[in-house]
Amino acid sequence: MNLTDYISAAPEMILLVLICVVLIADLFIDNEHRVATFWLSMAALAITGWSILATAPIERVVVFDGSYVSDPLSQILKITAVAFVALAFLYARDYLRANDLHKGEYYLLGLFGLLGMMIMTSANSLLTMYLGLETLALSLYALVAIDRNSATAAESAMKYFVLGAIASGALLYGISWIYGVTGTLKFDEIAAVIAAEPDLNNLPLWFGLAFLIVGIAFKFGAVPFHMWLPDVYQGARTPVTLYIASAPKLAALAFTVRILVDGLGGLQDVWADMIMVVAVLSLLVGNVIAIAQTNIKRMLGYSAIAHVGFILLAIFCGTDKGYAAALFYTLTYIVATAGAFGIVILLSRRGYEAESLADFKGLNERSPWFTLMMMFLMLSLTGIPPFIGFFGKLNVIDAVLSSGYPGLAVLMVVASVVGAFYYLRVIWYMYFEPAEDQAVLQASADTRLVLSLNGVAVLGLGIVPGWLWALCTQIALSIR
Amino acid sequence: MIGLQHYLTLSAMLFVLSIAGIVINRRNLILLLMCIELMLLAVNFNFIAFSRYLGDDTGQVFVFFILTVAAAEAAIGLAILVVLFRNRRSINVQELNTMKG
Amino acid sequence: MLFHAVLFYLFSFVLIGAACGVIFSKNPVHSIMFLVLAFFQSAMLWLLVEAEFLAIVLVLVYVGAVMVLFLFVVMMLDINVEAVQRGMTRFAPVAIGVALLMAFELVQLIWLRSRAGAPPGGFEAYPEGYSNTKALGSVLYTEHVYAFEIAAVVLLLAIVAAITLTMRKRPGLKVQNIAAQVAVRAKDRLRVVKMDAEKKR
Amino acid sequence: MYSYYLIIVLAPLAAAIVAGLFGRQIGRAGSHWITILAVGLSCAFSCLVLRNMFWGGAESENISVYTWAVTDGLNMEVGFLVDRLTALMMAVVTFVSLMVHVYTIGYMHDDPGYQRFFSYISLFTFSMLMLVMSNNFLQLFFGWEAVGLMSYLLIGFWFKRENAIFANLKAFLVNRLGDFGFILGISGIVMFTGSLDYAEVFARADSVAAQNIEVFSGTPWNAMTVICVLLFMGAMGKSAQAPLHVWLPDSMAGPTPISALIHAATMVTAGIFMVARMSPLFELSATALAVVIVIGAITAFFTGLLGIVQNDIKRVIAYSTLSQLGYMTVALGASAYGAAIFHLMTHAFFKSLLFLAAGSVIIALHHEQDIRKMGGLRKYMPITYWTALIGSLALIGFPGSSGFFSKDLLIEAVKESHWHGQGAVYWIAYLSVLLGVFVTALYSFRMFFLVFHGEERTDAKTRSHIHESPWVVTVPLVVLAVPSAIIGWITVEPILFDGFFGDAIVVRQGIDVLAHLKETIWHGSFALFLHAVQTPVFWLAAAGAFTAWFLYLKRPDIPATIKARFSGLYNLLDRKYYMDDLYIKGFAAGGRSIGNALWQKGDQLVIDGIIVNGTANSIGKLAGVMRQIQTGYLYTYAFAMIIGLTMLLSWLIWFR
Amino acid sequence: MDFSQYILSLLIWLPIVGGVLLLVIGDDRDVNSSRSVTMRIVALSMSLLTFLISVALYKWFDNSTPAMQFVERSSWIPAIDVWYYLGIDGFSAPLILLTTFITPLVVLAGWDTIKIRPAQYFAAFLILEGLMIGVFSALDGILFYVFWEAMLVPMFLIIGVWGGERRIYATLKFFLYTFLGSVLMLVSFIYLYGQVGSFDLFKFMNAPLGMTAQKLIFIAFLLAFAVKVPMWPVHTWLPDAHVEAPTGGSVILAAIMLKMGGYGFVRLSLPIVPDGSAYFAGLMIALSLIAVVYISFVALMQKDMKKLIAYSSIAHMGFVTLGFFLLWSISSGTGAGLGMTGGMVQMVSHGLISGAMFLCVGVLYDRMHSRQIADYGGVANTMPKFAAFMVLFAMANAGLPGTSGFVGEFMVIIASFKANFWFAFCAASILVLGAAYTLWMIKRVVYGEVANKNVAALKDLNQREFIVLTVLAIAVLLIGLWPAPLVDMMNVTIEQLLQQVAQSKL
Repeated sequence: MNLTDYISAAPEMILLVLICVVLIADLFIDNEHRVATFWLSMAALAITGWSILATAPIERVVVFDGSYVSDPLSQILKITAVAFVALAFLYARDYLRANDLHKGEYYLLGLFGLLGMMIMTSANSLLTMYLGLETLALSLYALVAIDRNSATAAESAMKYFVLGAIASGALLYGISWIYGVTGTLKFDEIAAVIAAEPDLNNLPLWFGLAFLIVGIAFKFGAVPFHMWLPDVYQGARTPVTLYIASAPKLAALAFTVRILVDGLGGLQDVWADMIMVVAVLSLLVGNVIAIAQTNIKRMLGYSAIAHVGFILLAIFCGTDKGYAAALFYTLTYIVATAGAFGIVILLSRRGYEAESLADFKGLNERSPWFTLMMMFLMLSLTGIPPFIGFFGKLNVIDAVLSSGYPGLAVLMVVASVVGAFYYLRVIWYMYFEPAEDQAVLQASADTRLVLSLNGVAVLGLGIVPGWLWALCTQIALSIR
Repeated sequence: MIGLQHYLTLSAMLFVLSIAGIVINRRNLILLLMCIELMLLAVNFNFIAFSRYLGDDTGQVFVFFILTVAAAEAAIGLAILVVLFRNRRSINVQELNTMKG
Repeated sequence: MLFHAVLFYLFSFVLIGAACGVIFSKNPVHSIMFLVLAFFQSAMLWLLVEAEFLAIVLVLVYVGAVMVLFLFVVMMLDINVEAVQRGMTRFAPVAIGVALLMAFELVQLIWLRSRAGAPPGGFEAYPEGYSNTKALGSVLYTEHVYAFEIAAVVLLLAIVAAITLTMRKRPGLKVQNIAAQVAVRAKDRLRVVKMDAEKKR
Repeated sequence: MYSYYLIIVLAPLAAAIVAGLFGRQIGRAGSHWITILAVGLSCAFSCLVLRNMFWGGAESENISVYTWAVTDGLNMEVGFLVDRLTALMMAVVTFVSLMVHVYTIGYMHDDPGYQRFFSYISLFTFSMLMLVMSNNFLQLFFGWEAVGLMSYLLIGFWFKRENAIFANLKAFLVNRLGDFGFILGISGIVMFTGSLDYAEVFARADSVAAQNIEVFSGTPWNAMTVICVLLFMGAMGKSAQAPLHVWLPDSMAGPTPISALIHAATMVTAGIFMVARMSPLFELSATALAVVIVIGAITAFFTGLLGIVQNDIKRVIAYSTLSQLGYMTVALGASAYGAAIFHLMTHAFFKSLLFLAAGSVIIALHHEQDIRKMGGLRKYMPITYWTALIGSLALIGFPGSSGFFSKDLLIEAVKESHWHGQGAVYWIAYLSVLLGVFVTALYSFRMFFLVFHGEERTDAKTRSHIHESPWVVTVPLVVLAVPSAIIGWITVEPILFDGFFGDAIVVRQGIDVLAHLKETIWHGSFALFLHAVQTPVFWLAAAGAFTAWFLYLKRPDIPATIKARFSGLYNLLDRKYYMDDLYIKGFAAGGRSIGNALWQKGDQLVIDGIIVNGTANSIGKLAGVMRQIQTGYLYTYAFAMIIGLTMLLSWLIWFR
Repeated sequence: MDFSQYILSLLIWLPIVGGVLLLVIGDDRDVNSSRSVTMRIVALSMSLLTFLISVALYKWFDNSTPAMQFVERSSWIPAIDVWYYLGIDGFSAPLILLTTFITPLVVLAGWDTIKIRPAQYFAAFLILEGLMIGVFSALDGILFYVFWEAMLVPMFLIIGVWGGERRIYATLKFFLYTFLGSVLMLVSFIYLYGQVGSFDLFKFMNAPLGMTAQKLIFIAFLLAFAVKVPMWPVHTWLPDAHVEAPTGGSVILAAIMLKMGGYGFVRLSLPIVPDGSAYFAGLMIALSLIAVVYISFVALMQKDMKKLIAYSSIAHMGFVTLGFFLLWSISSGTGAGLGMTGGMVQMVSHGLISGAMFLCVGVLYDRMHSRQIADYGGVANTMPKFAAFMVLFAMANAGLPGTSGFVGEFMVIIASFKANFWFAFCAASILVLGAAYTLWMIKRVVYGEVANKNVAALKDLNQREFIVLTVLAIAVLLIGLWPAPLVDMMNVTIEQLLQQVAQSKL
């Protein structure tokens, strides 16, 4: 226990302190000036972000008796998570204000969730991981239910909660088996034990692994552990959905990489098969069911399931290329999905939740610019070049092919063609249908600006994807 | 001798029972929350058994944290339950299906 | 050691029975009571393996706090027991089948396919003068201090979340402001207005 | 001479463009003057070229104008091969064309599409010249198709008339059927010789004839035979040989001048010209020539029969044209290319004369074409009458007329031909051409008598307006009547027997029937004239003319009796051997129903319905079904997770 | 100024920038307001400027070398060795010229007939133009794919926003069909990348590949290109897309987008997987011939003019694939190159002719709002100028010598005769069938008595339409009468490709 321990973990601590500051400050802010909480939270995020950058280690640092790890992967995930939480806050602000939900708690719970994510990304033991996961999960449960007057929100929160609890029960059960077999909870030690005893009686370990995969798949929302996801995406208020849809995917990625690669890398041939099955199912089920959706949030939920299929397939490869692709894909996917939810938020007005796909009809007449942005986002999600989503898919397919699975690659691309239909349907509604509602979209200047940037980003990143790809590759090389 | 296997078996039975409880129950949500508690209890058994078997205290520390988290979880779960009940006047699992498809 | 075994089986059977009771009893209050029973049995079983600290914590924290919370909620919500008639889902048989399959697999794992060198015997006893509480305490604040801190965060989060979700200010609610009442002065209550005499039309 | 050739070809083109694009600006007179001047220029230069060839002893010239494209070693050029064959054709084409241009001024006088018409016929002249002057197959095909296009446009000139636009479509499509074979033939030539240029191709012809091609695997056919038959398919289309003759009678729906120009004198003889031009190839394949001769014979005789039952004045002449084209084809098949070309030339004169005369009658009767409603026109239209008589006499081969020389010698040539031995082919050919003479005389004079003699069946109102046509109509008649009458006398010897064509036409040694004739029966044109009465041809023609006189002037009631007695035969002829039905109800309707089946069943039902939309719909349905799994009930969700978990565990414990 | 080094980039990006500019200018509800007029003028001048630049490209293009010209190469995504790598040879140059030639005409054709959001309409076309030129000049697999796919988006919008009644069905079908086809190409690219470590097309061409790999890659390429061409039986998107698209959309679709497929075959399939191509050549020829014969029959029965032209496009594009895949059936001497030249010429010519035909139908549609043949009859009476153009283009479509339609067909038929008599037999059937469906339509639409009141009220071509059709007519005739300049552009490139293909990779 020494000072470096604390310096390494400074971002988490700083964030915790700032959360407390916001928490207390919020008590003294009355409803008219609630926006101060927003700015405070943003400031907290800024400081946290700065601290992450400031404490960025050159190499992997493990502190707190092996509980905490700080490495490039955690850095990138943390900084991105901070950015996306900030984005979510920004998009949420006007909406919350318009819908009488503008309470400090949204930001507070969001910050708590961020803390959970940061803990997860830096976890080096199953214990820390579990606690981080719970921190995140509990925040999310509460966030989903934050609109206390909404029956659907409460319903989805309840579903999320119960299923989440089952998943974490399964996860714990798996952890207990891993612990029982290897005698330790720390990833590097687990890896060492597995490496040291290649003929270790494997079945208990495998069973533990299977239970862990349930936890992972649940967190990602992969089939058949995905069922919470559409309901939660739909039931939660849109800013909450935005929050859930973006940053936690990063945490889930960290969760997966830490456990499966850092910890159980030695069992790759076992988990790869399981991950593959789950991923392929996600790909198919997500894309197919999404076609039948009429609610945009629910549709994006199923789309998320399909995209998770891609991420998991990248991880399935078990190569540096695969991890890099997974990271790249996750980063680029959440850019697009956050933007898409941002547009959904933009469309909503006081007392009117623009959730139905039909609400997008004739958007081009109302706001050509944001329609264009939405089209960019949808195309990016579809994987049409030159939007960034394409390069995500490109990398994943590259990884899968170079691991020698051409059949999977074909399956992936065919699934994306199926998936293209429902993204195109959004474009279709926006451009080809007449508007039913002529109201002009209203948003504050900063939201407009950021939303525009978000939309342009999927194009801009697509035009210059090289640096991001290089970064991801570099990070992937540092894993393990 | 009563040893690791016995405890593990007990834990497994509890675990399966709790899962079955969640799946087959369609009465009220509180029961689900209780099943979850039961499930965590099963996990705790596992940890304690392994901890004793390995002679390593970490497992018991883990149980300690699980208890903490479980308490927090229960609090939030019940809070959601209350919110749900206020909106719906019901906590019947059967009626919890406004979102589907 | 036979006594040990007898106790184990006794507690186990009660535990399993209580768990079944939790699941199958119609009245939620009964379920909670069964759950309390299950916790007590667990605590006993933990004591059998010399995990005293956790056994005590389980009773104190769980039975003392969490279960009571459950009870509160059940009472508060005043759930209509009769309204819930059919207790099982349609596919309960399948579900039970799946559960049994899983149980079978786990039992297979534990008894037949587990680590070859696992001694069939019981756990090694702790040495003389060993304090379970002390041992846990010593690692909790050193080795696991980070986790401990996070646990604190989780609890704080639980508070915030629970308050967020359940505390509501009703718009029409009238609340006494004691400080204001005490600090009030006469002139705040009574205002003397000077008026001109009323003019005649 | 190069610039002359260019002017010959381009002058009509330029005139056509001017008259076509700027017709409104230059007016009616402007457009006819410019086109007539251009064609006149062309004609003059063509005659000059011919004169140089004939008397000046000019050598044939093979000139490349420009390179169309070169790729993969295949040189595709546009160029002129001007030899005596070409020169003769050029002169005939431009001369007839010039006459028709002049005639058109009168005939189309009131038509709103006046300028367009002049533009078309001028453009046609250009196309025809490109065809005959070509020195390679590519340009030949260009001209071939271009005259087809002009034919299409001119038949459909009165595009409001349903029969006209039906006829032009039919003409184009039937021609295309022939071209289908033609282009395959050209492809075959390229395959075996690697060149499109006549000279090179002819130089390599022997090597081609030595090769085989397996169209059906296992049965090697002589390459030259295949190529020539395919090329001849083109000729069958263009020169309306059976069974591709069906378009020509219908094409009479177009204005009469073009019937004269295109469908009698020039375009339809392109096929004959082509085969003559390809004589170095055809000579190498006896089989191909046998095909040619048989097709020609069938056409010559059977289409002639049809002429007897027609009542439309132009259709009678059209069937006569078919029959005469058959004659030429027979001559080609007998390797008497010179005879064919000679007949082509005389036919061009007298047939265009007949058409123009018919046109003159038609104008006089205000576009009445039914010969049953004519009669006794002789006294109203003397010039027309006399010129028509000259034309008819030439057609039946009346001794001394141009037709006499060409037809008589043609028949002699067929008779003396040894190419095909004395088998069936020979007899079919010979009997056809011989009996054809009778038939020709019969229908020609039937028409002639019905139109100009006998009772006047025109109605009174029309009759009061009948008068001789204006000079622009009659002058061409007269000008054409002159060569129709006398050209045989001066040209028969040089063309047929003095080796006029030189290298242009190649006939294998030993089967050169014209050379044989020269040795056996040729003693000068006058001698031939004197011997005319000794030939069966004369008597058959006379019998035909007499029959016509008897049936249609003397006893006009008999034809009706015959018609009633032999109604089966009559119907067969009246329905043109049901060939039209075969094409329209068979091929056209068949094609449409195939199209419909492929479209409705193939495209819409199988590919689009089942495969494409079927997949899309089944994915949609699958989505509908799969979303049912998402019941909304918590226990289902949990159950899904448990099943997933159990599956993983089961796989691990038993399958791994 | 020597901008020849950047000419390709200029050609690609100038129209795209122009399109963005148009979006910035935006729409005005008043069609005659100064903003609308400015917008249109910008659109036209951008497309004309692009055309002028491409003329310079033609001037500088060196016919004598098979090497890539105007090469631009700079690193784009170094991590996976992707380059911004442009260059053209005899295959791409004519198609680029075709693209830049057609686009101004399309802009003109939509000048004032587009009433809904014209700025977006023109912007879509300009962006599309840039992307299409990109496809024709990209020499890097990813760059190629990026342009290839991105192209779908503007087209999707063009059909969807400005299309006819069933536009949504048509445009979705178009998009999904082509998307499905091309994703497998992407997989192949990535596989090849795995083999050579770069997306450079030339490295792909030099990659040693086993037979199985070649076959699979060929199938993947085939799907992508066959859908685009389109070949039977993956052609059914085309009639729908053509029919529902606005005139400009149909023109671009027929004139240029279909050429992508043919271009893909010569640029990718043949050189990268020569043995795979050889293995499937028979299949390709069979499919091409089915396209020619089967589709011609189908075209015969169409009641909708656009559909008829669409089917005729499929049949004519059959010649392209036929020409490209004949080379293995031709043992020696002239033929292989002829077929390939024929295919290339046919692409260019079909671009002009089908574009012109669609413009003609568009002219009618703008006046009558019907594409049904049955609604017309005797158009020549009221629109003589139009009728002249229509007949001219119909004749070109029927492959009349002297028009561009003949050149390619002629070469391909000659080459196919060399391969096999029956190939030529089926191919030459287009002479009859093509004339049948085209001229039958002409008969029913153009000729005859005035069919109804609407036809009687038709106005002849206005000046704008006249210019557009005249320009196309000149091009059609020019290529028909003197194809040498076009053919010369690609001769050496084709020779080189033939040598390349002749060397087995096994």
